[in-house]
Amino acid sequence: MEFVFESGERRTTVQIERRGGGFEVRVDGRIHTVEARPGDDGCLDLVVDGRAVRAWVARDGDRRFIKAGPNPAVTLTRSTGAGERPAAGRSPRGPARLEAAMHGRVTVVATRVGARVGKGETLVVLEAMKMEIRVTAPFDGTIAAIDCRVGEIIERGRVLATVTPLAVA
Amino acid sequence: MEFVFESGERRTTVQIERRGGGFEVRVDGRIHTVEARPGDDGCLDLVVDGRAVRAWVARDGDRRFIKAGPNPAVTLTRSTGAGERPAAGRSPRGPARLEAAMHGRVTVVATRVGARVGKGETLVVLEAMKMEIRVTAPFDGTIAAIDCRVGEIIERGRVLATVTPLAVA
Amino acid sequence: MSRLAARPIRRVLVANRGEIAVRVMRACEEADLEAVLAASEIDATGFAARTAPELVVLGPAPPSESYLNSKRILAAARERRCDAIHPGYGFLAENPGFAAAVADAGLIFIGPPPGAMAMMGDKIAARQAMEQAGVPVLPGVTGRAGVDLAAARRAAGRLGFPLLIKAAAGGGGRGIRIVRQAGELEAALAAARRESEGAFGDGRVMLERFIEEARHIEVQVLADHEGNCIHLGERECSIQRRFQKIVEEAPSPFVTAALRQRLGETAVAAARACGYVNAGTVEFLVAPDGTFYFLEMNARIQVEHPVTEAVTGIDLVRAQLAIAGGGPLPASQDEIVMRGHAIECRITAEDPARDFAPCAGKVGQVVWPTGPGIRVDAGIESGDTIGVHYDSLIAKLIAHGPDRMTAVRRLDRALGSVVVLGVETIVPYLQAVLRHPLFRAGQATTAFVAREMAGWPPPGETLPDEALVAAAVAEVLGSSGGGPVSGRASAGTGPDPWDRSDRFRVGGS
Amino acid sequence: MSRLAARPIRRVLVANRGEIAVRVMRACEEADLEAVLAASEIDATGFAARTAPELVVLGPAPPSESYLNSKRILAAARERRCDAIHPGYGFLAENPGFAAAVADAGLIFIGPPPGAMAMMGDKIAARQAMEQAGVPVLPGVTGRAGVDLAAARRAAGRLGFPLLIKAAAGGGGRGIRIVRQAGELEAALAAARRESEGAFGDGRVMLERFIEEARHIEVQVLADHEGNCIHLGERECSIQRRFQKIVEEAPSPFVTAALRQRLGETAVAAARACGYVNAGTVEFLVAPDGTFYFLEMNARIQVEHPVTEAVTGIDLVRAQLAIAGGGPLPASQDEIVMRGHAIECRITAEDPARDFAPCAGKVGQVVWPTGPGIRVDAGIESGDTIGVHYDSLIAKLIAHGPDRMTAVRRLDRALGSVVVLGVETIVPYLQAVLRHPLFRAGQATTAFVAREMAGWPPPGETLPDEALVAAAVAEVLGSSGGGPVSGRASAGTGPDPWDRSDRFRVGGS
Repeated sequence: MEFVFESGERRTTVQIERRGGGFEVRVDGRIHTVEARPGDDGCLDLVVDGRAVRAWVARDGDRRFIKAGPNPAVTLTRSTGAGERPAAGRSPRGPARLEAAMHGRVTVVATRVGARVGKGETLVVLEAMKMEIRVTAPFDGTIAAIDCRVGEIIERGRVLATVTPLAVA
Repeated sequence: MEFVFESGERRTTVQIERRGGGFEVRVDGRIHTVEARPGDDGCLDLVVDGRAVRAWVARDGDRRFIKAGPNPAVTLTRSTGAGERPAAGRSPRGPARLEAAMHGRVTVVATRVGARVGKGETLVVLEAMKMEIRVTAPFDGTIAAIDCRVGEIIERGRVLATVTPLAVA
Repeated sequence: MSRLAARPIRRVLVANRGEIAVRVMRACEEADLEAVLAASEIDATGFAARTAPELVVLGPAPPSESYLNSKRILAAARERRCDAIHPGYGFLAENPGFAAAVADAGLIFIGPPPGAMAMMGDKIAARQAMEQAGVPVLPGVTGRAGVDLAAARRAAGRLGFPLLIKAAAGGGGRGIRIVRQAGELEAALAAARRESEGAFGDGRVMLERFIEEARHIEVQVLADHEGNCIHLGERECSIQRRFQKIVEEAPSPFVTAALRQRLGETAVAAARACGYVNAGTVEFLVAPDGTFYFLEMNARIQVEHPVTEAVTGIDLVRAQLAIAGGGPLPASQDEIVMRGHAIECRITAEDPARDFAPCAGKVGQVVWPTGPGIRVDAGIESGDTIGVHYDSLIAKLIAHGPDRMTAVRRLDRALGSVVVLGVETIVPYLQAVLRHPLFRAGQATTAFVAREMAGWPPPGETLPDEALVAAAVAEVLGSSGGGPVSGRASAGTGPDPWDRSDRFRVGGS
Repeated sequence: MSRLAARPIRRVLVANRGEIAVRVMRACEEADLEAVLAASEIDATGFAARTAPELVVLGPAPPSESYLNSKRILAAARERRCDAIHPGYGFLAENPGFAAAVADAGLIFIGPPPGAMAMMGDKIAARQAMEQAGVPVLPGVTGRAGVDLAAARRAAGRLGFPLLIKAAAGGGGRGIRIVRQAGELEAALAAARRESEGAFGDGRVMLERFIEEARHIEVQVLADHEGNCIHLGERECSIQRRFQKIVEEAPSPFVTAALRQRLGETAVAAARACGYVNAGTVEFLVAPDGTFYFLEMNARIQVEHPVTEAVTGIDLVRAQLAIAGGGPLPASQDEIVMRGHAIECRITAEDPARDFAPCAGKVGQVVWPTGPGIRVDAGIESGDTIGVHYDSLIAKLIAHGPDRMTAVRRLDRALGSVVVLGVETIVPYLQAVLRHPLFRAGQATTAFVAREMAGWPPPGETLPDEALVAAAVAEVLGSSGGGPVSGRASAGTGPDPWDRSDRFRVGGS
């Protein structure tokens, strides 16, 4: 089997096959012999190339929280494999769906459907734990949809608004 | 529903009924209103009479390891309810099945089937973690069965030997 | 007034949450005092509530209806027959009106007198009082009514650039702007005033010279009702992001014995100048040449108090309780000796890779580190929910060792063994700070984070193979039918009356 | 020889297991030394192995094939290019033959020279050497060949009763008998000789006066290769069951400053008399009137070393590494100051309600306590297996506070928050000790456990309602289909190639 995991700009393909009671895992051409013993509550005891490592894995949709041995915790996104997802602001060929970067409350909706907006203009403001996050237009465009309202509590990843680039509007 | 839990000499009956989203629990005539939220890995978050308590519960056969809030951990035996279990050494009316008091290795089997034994005589010796435990005859009797052999690793609770009292032999 | 306040305490209302509420309740137990935790509804089943000997619910989650609601807090104290209130830090801890209301209700406020608090809470008033007391302050301009554009331009001509604009009522890094050239002044002044007005309801700002490569060094003081005042040495807190401390240590690797004595004496003079009683902290900015300037006085127990406890052996929260009850200081100045080195990291639920965006949600497994010299003051445990109403601090990790390098290594290793499953934390970022050569050499200044950590995480950094192996194995095992992988997603398999995000919605809407 | 041994260390083989192996590996890391853990097969996937920077497998689980197998240990050290071996405590730590073999192999043994170890390991030889050095010993009889019945009867006539019979090669409480009247003498002597022969291969015993209500007080010493020797104050370890310590504290509530100084000077004299180098402990029996007698010297790091570390601020394992590498002592005698009070509890997997029968098996969730003044040195974590091959210590819990009562309360609360699911531990028993009025008053002697704790648990004691509520709720939720209740029983749902009890069977049969 093959899995693709993304972390920020980093994208890694991992191949894994069952071998005897364990696994053979390839990461960037490096081959690891792995025994695995699942525990409770996300705990996963591994022996990687003869070395005992306790790992924890938790899921949240596509996201994977991983803590393996003394290595820093990482959050990976399991890619569905069907090519790159278009990142907001990078490819203004189609409409951009602006997602909430954190769980929080909507304090400001500074635009309305149909409005013309300039790149960098604040569209929505989220607040959580004394912090504000401004959701801005990734390019010059038109507001195609607004999917939140002031006072609403939204989950991370929720789509807040959709912007259509001017070129295709 | 009703459950009977034993701890050493103590025996307690607990009645529990669902009430709304939670439970009503009676212990020795005291009534507790309980909300329960099961977590992972044996964790059980309770609100007992308005007070938040984190509990942990683990099972091992009939035994229950319980740690509730800051109270000392207790090990309970869930009684099957069909009356008292005959305790070895207390009622020499029937044969006594001698159980291993700990997980360990059998180092000595000092008797054989059919042998006459005196009360207090050592029948089997177990060893674990630098400690020895001697399993002795609970009364004068005859060895009806021996269910272990030297060198064997046995689990706690495993029957090691059965003694029949002289009176009924 | 202070004489009236000084009488033995029996029963303390702890009007705060998270790790500091747990810390104060433990100190009460150790001092043989009863403690009652006053919590918001959303916190009534959290970690602090579970450790509380007694609980009273203040109101819904928003601070205005709970931890900032002085009427409800006073009512709770009366209802539960408490004779004292500990405010922790944040919320109402430095609100002179609240401190006065507590005293008016016949209760003991475990903190300084309202007058000292009011003076130190107004940065302009504090600066003037300090100047009068001979405490050095930064070259700058101020005034009861704050600084307007004309005054700011005049000051800039006299002081030169860079300049710092600060809110008079400031705190938490809001209302602060650095101005590096004349063209930025007008916009920066307007922004600082607007932010200050919004955050504190007070748009007054002041201007000071901005010191490049300065150290943020603060001195812990303790003062009793009899007029005795001692200092407990310094803490260095130069590692800040957005003006909020994330790594703190005692002693400072920069401070010599001679400088320590001058800082300590100055801090005691500052505390005396405002009639301070109880535990407080005098913050200084120390220039590379060792000259130092009064910044402000924090009239509360501070987040970073454990590093001072580690090196002095003095329990500061216990001392707060004793002093508020009319008791003596825990030691004389001569008895205060610093032993070894201690460093604290604040573990917050924020994603350092996305501009420290706070991360809320239900956490899965939480495992804190153990071992020699390791202290963890935690505000959550496994399965708890991190909400959006309060700040993102979930635990403090403190390492104490015979020397600074041992403390650094202990802390780094301890950070590496922290498990908080289901939300991002700044742990990897903190490890990068601790491993930085400048930090290891004791040479990090307040410029460190902006200059040295801006590129974090390093773009070319690869993921550890072990993490990718674990991820792949979990996919394989998890896909074969409800396997071992758990966490947030597996927790809720239907409507759950206890789901805290539901509660949160009730409280938050 | 000691001059040859003193050269810088680069890479240490840690030939032990559990919490002490973890402790030593951490100290190596902090001293910037490489560490290689030498573990038995069964321990190769345990907690210590998971924290090890590098691992070498010694052999099957039985100690004779792993931790007691000096050939395999030396081969592992050579194979992994180590230049020093840390033996921890127990196993080969006090085996002079092993220490000599390490030196013969050109490696550094991190501990005392074999000669000092051999002298102190033989209680009869040690007693004679101490008498010559002017160190007070208990009135008693000894002799190179041990004491026979005739000599024992003569001694009893001279010393009176009660008497103590002790194995010359003793340790761990084996080969010890108290004799309260003449009629018991013959049987007790025979039993002690038999037990001693079986445990140590040496049936020689000695006789000493038995002191009623004595205190077990020991003094930590450090000696370097240059002939410098200091003491780090005392630990009281009077709380023992079956002659094994379970609660230890520093300082002793019984010891005055004057007595401390005399004990310390005597301990240093004892160490000097046998040419001691590195960390060691001189044990004394202290009578109610304050007279004290040499008991024995422990030529190793001790289980209870953390209480001394807490009050002195000295890292003893780090000092061991430094001294073995030819380095100086970490402090001079004048610099050793005790600050606050520290108490340690040994958490063992034993059932105190069933005569401390050891409990083996897979543990479920493990949660260690956190907070100010709390140190946990653990040997297991969640999901680990406690085997039957080694001793039952799973963790040490140490509380340090400004005063003894604070330390007692911290430790009691910390014990109350320990979670080790799936096996019994002595935690509830330890809490009962800490809550006993005699212990709280600092008046517990070596007679405490037998006299005050014999009836534990109190027969009339009821179970906490919360525990019964949790049990009932778990039954209801668990019976409705694979619910939330887990632990040992739920872990194995079929043959599992990784099952450690399988491994154990392979190793153990």
